[in-house]
Amino acid sequence: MSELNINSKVQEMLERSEQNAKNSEKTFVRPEDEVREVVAPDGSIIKINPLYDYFSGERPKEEKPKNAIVEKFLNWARSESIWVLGFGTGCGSIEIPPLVTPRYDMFRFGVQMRPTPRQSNAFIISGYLSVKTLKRVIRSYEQMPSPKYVIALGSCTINGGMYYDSYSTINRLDKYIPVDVYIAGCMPRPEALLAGFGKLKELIKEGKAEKANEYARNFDEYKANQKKIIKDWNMPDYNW
Amino acid sequence: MNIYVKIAYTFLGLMIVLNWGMLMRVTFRKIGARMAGRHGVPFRQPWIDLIKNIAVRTTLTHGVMFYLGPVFRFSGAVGLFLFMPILFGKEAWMNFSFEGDLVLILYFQLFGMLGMALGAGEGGQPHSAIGISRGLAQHAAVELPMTMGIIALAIQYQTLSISEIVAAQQGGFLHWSFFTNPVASAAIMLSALGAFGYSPFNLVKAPNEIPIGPPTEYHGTYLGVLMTSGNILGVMETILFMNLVFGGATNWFELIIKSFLIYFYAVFVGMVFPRFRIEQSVAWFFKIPLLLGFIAILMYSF
Amino acid sequence: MKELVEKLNTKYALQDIIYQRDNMVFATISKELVIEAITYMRDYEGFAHFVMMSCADWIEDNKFQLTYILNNPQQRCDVALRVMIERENPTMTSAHHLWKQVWTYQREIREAFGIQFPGSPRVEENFVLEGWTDKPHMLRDFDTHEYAEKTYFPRGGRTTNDPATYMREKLYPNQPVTAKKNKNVE
Amino acid sequence: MNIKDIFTPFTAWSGVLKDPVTIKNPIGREAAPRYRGFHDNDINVCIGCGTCEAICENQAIDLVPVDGIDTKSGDSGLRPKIDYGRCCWCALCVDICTTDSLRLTNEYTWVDTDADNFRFIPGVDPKDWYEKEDGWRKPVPNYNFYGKERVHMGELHADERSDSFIEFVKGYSKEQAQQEADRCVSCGICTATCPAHMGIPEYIKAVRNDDMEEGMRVLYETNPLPEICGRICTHKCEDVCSVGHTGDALSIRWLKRYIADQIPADTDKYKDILGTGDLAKNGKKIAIIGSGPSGLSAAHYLALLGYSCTIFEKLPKAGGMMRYGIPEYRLPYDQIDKDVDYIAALGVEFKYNVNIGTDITLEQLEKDYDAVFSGTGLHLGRSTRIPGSDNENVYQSVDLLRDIVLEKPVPVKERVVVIGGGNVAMDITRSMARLQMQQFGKVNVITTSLEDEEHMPADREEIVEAREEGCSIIPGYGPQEIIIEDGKVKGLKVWKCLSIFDEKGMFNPKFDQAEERVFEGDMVIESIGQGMDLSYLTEEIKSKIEFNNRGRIVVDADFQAKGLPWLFVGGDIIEGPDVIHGIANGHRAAMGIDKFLNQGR
Amino acid sequence: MLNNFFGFKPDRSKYPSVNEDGSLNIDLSSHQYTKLWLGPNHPGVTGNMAMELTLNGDEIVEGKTHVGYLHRGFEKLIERRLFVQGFPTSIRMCVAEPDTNEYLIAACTEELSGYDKQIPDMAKWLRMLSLEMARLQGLLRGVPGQAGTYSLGIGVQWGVYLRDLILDRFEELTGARVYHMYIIPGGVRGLLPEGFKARMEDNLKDIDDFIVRIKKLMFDNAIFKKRSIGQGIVTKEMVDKYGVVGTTARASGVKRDVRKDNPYLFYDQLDFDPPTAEEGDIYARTFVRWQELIQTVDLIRQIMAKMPEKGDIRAQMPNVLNWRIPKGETYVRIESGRGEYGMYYVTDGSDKPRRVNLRGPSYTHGVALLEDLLVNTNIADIHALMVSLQTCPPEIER
Repeated sequence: MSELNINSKVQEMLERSEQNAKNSEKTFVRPEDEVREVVAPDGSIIKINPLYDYFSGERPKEEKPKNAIVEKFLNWARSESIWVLGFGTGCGSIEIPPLVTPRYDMFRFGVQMRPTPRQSNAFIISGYLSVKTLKRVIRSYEQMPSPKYVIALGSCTINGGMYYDSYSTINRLDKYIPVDVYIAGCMPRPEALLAGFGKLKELIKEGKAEKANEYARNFDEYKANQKKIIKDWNMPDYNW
Repeated sequence: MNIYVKIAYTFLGLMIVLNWGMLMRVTFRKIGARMAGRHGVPFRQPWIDLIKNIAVRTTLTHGVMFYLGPVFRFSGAVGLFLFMPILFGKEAWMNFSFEGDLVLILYFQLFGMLGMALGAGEGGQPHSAIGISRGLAQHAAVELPMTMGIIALAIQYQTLSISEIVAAQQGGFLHWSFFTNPVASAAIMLSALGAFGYSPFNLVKAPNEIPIGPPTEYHGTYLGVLMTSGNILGVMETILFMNLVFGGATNWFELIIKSFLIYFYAVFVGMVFPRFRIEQSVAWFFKIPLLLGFIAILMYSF
Repeated sequence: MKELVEKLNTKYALQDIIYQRDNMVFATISKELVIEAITYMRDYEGFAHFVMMSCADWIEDNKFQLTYILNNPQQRCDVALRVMIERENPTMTSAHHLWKQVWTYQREIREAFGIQFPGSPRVEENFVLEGWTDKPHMLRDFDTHEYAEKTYFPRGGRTTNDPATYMREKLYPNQPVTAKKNKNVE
Repeated sequence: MNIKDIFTPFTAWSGVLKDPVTIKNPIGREAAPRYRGFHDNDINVCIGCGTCEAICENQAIDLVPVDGIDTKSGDSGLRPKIDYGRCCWCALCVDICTTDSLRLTNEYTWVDTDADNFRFIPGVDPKDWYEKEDGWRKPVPNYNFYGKERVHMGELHADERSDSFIEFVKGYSKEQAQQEADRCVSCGICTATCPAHMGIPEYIKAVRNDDMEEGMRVLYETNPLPEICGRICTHKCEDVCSVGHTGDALSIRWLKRYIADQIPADTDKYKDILGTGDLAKNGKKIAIIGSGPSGLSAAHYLALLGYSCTIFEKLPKAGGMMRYGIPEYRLPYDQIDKDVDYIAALGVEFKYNVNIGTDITLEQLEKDYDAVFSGTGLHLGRSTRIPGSDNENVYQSVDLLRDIVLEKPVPVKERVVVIGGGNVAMDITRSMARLQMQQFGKVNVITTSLEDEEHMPADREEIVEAREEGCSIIPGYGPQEIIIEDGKVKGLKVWKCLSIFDEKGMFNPKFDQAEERVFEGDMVIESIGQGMDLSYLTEEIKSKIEFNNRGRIVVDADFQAKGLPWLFVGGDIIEGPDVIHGIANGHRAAMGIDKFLNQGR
Repeated sequence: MLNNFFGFKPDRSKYPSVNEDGSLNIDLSSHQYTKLWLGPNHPGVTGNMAMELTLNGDEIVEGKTHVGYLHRGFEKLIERRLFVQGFPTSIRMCVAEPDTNEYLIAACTEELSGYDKQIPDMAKWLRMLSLEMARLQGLLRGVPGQAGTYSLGIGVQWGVYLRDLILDRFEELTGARVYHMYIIPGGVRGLLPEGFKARMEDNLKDIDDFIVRIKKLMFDNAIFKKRSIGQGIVTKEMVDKYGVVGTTARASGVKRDVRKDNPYLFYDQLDFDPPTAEEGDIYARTFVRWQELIQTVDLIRQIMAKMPEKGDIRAQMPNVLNWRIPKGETYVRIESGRGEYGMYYVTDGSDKPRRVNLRGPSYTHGVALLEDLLVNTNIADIHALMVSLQTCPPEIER
């Protein structure tokens, strides 16, 4: 049987992560995720790194808009069909139920909730993010297909808000993922949230909501910031 | 009829069915919203969602089967359409229905689900896997009583052709199988609840347990294809039941009314009932509709 | 209430008994006796409801104060037992066998204060934090503001002025004055 | 499971035909009238005290300078800038706002793509929600974050005090002082207005903490006469107190007195607390003319710096105007002695009954000492120069007050008219009332002033207390003539005063002749201001130094007389009349002397 | 019967076997078990919480909860804030029912500083009103939410709409929708606005109607009954063993209600009787909560009828910037919509607290009890179980 073919990029990262693991004093890799050698059915010994094997190893790609006229039409469609990921990351998520219920009814405006990041294109960061959640947020954000938008609610995402001095929550969201629209408030009322969706629609229609490409462009910078605070990076770098 | 004209008609029919499916679904979403006291999505929303999904830039795949999942489902839906007589007595809208199409239709009903099983499995998402295993389990439970009912009808009308079953029901609503063979109809219509995938039998896609189940990993164009085939399937299921139980349709207007009402029947039940757990729903299908199916077969076997 | 406290006092030598309310008493008990005392109270005095367990850091006395609050649902009274333990290598006997939820408290206290509870289930697992490398976060000498400033990129460009200092600089820059900053919040 | 359970849920379908309850146009919907939305600040009312910054738990508020708003006494010139990346809209800043200028409107929609925009100065940066009337304001009465009412200071009742010169203000007890100190919001606006720039919030904090020794240290940093100042200071700080904008100003003066009162009159104890036990001498000598506030203050700070000071005093005891101009019921002599004794204990030499110019000349002082500080004060009364004012029964209040202290016989008549509306006028009014009470058993003093009741320069409580003691204060009249019959004073003719200053702001009173009154009295006391006596300056010196258009010696920022580097001048003759100015001048002159003498090194 | 016939219940006595130290012997590589993470990005998990499940088919053999995704370190932050500053901070500890936190921090500081006797009556009535309104809005989400977990969404829609109406009343009274910041140490921050009672009464009438409708939709629903009866049973013995409180305890036949047992404010002047049930399953808990909803509506009516028209809203307290509380400690508990909700408060004589520790019902319900109840349930029932235990993660991790 031929040698198992590993993507050269993955191979490179695998080696680097092994190196990192050796160098850093405290690692947070769970025992079951550690790099280990297993015997393949044919008797050959292969090295597996579960963290990397779960996912493919590609950086996010910058995806340029197409032809201007087509893009304009598509942007209109995108703006009228905003699918929001149902991930309540902070207090602001308490204002989501009123939005999907009779009083405010955001379905009227083409805004719907989706349960999985793969099908969503808008991410509401509803307030503060603890580092533990941030890790999941980044993961979810990276799983969302481009073009994707981030709406940040409340003071906490702008400059730390009420938890500016907390050891557990981040201060500025834009250091970790690009943000399209900020809505002031602690927390913003549903009406303000709808106004935020209105603003997002405008941006999309104007073709200005291209933050997903910005993330791809400045990927290393964002990653460096993320790594600075997420010590337990128990998931791969590039999980595209 | 010329085969090219036939193909053109089929293609047109597919478009009509697709758009009718979207319109019907969005209408029911709006009815549901009304019940809750809100307006709900605009009528154009499904079309915009479809364009949006096609406009999604990132498409990533987990492998060949991941690609083929939606394709299988789409072919299942199209296959269902191809061999289903849509309007009775209009040659142009009989599609490719033939003697024995009933068997093929039953097969195509399962075809999409199997495709999804393969695709979702390759997606690697455990929720999809759970969803699809539930889906297959439930589908099996649905198919059994439904097949029983259909066999009873086949025995009653002594044919395996849908067109002939429809033809036998013409001449006033009292000739419908619904009235001529209420037990088999009941078996079919009760299991139809499961086929439509509304509550209480929507565990497959339960968004608040296993985030929408099999299609969890599907996005962009894949999702667009899934949505399209879902809409076609929805209409085709209603047309199947219409043809089997409610005497088919002779014109588009009749088809629209009947399919709407048949679909409404699923929504009517689904809106006010929570969903069954998978083993509960399987048990339910095995208890009531299966029993009715047996009785129906027994009634016509002797 | 009084009788009960006296009974406990003779049995377990309570100190610093404070009647916070008519039906709530705080008392200090020695580290060795506390598990025995709460077991006794649960089994014989009807204190069946374990309200909570908490820890406070008295860094100036070099002590941790562990507080066990028990409630008697029939008599509707509470007894809170304080235990003072050394701040150096703190260890406490686990009480997870008495109530099912106690291990959660112990797991949290171990993470937040670094107090060890040998034998408590899953006590070594992280409770709320993930990948935490600093000292236990609830200790008094852990400065959360400093940590946040250092770690989380606070948005720059902010300057503030103390009115008194600002007025001095503006109005009488060269005059001898007291120049102490007097702010309530640093 | 029964069959009913299958059909009952379908009743939910009955709602399908009802109209939706959705809000038709939710974006920008008006919030409740009390809603806590975005901030607005009335910047003309705001004084930039920074209480909002202090209470903000999120550090969302910065105080920043604003164009067009000047820093001045009672207004820091700063305005709150709010970071909406921090704010949690709790409105604690509104609830504590000392001037009620800050409020929240009920606007709540602010969507932006740039996170750096969420910072603004309410009331300054243009925002479209300022015109909204609704929003959160401080709740209805009985909702205060700090005490609005001053803790009442115990006083002797008017009946008890009106016939004696014993001190009638009792001073705070510990509880009262702490309660009063608790009202302080520690903004520090007052320190700029205080001429001595005392650390007012710091010593009030010491009162709260019941740490009198710390309080004393804070006091002595800028003010070596706390006992005196704590009683008779003109408390300009209280006029600008931020707490006073929507309530009673803090009794800063009484708190100062409270601190000083808690320390027993023991110079060793003082030295112990203030750490002035052994002061190294630097061998230089300073002469100080006059033992008033400025002289004592200069002596104190010079002594701390190691200079040997000698104070030359014309009168038999130290204190200057504080002793000889202020009646004992306001400032008991033993309290003056308490402060003076401590300064003397620092090694300052006092030479009493020495008259500069006659006993020793200024030139002599220049030769014997390294520098001279002159704080001779305003000891000459100023006359109204109205007809009849040259009568022998027309007196100057300064002279009478000095005579009372010197225990010289003071002429007391049954009916007295006092001209003047300042604190000195009140002093003489009340002193005469006491003397009348002692002599005749009844009070008949009429005091009149140009200014109307609201603009009288005297402290409110002085007027109120004077009235309690039976004096008639009739403000708003301008004296025209002292009516003299047979060489005896019969009364004072006055006209109603309409305005005091003209459009240009010059002193040019206008009267309503129609409203003429005559205040009957047997003696008239003029108390409209004091003048300085510079007779001790020789012509030679006078020729070297400069005088401004008001006849005052021109000094630089260090109170060094222009033209004569060795001569420093301060106190009432430069700025005043006011004890706290004197103290501040003395302090700064001391620093100036130090600078002057150390320039060579 | 048929379920047993088809053999859906696995025999847990055979696997997984239990190790000596009490842990389960689960070998993932045997492919007999699956590891499944539910959450935190999961619409079915209440709040932001994760569950690490070990599955055997659809059944859970071991469930571990993971919290901390909403951890903000409140208890640390409050140690850095003045007593009055602590109150806007504290209320965020539980977003579902923030007023209880406000009341607790106010009550603790008042008790320790000795001002608890001086709180004006009007303020106490208003506090009660806001606490009951908070309970009402919580129940309006919670009761239909139980059906929502089984995908019966209409009830949720009705409930959240009515909750919005209550939030409107909150907005009028307190100036905010969700984080009211109304109960301040010393009193409250405003009187009833004009016409409040009439508007409230209108909303209560709507809620009366809703109570009837939701009864027909949920409690007389065959499938809801089938799903919830006999699920997630908390027995009477478990109540003390796990520290179960509130409606969850009452649904297991243990009548415990702080409002009755240790009356605070003016609860002793109100006429009410906490509803109970014996079964202890999800249905019983939901049904008890539904009765509680009726009772809360009645309580609000009673409070509005009994409260005076006017009065002081705040006691004369020390300057908030300089407020110091002498050294002491206390534990104050109240009955929130979820049960006993307490705060342990330690002061050291400075102007900031030494230690604040919240004891929320979710802390026991959502970790220890939930983990044990999870065993042998179906994945489909996790969400229902969490909601029925009223798990609120922010209150667990704070």
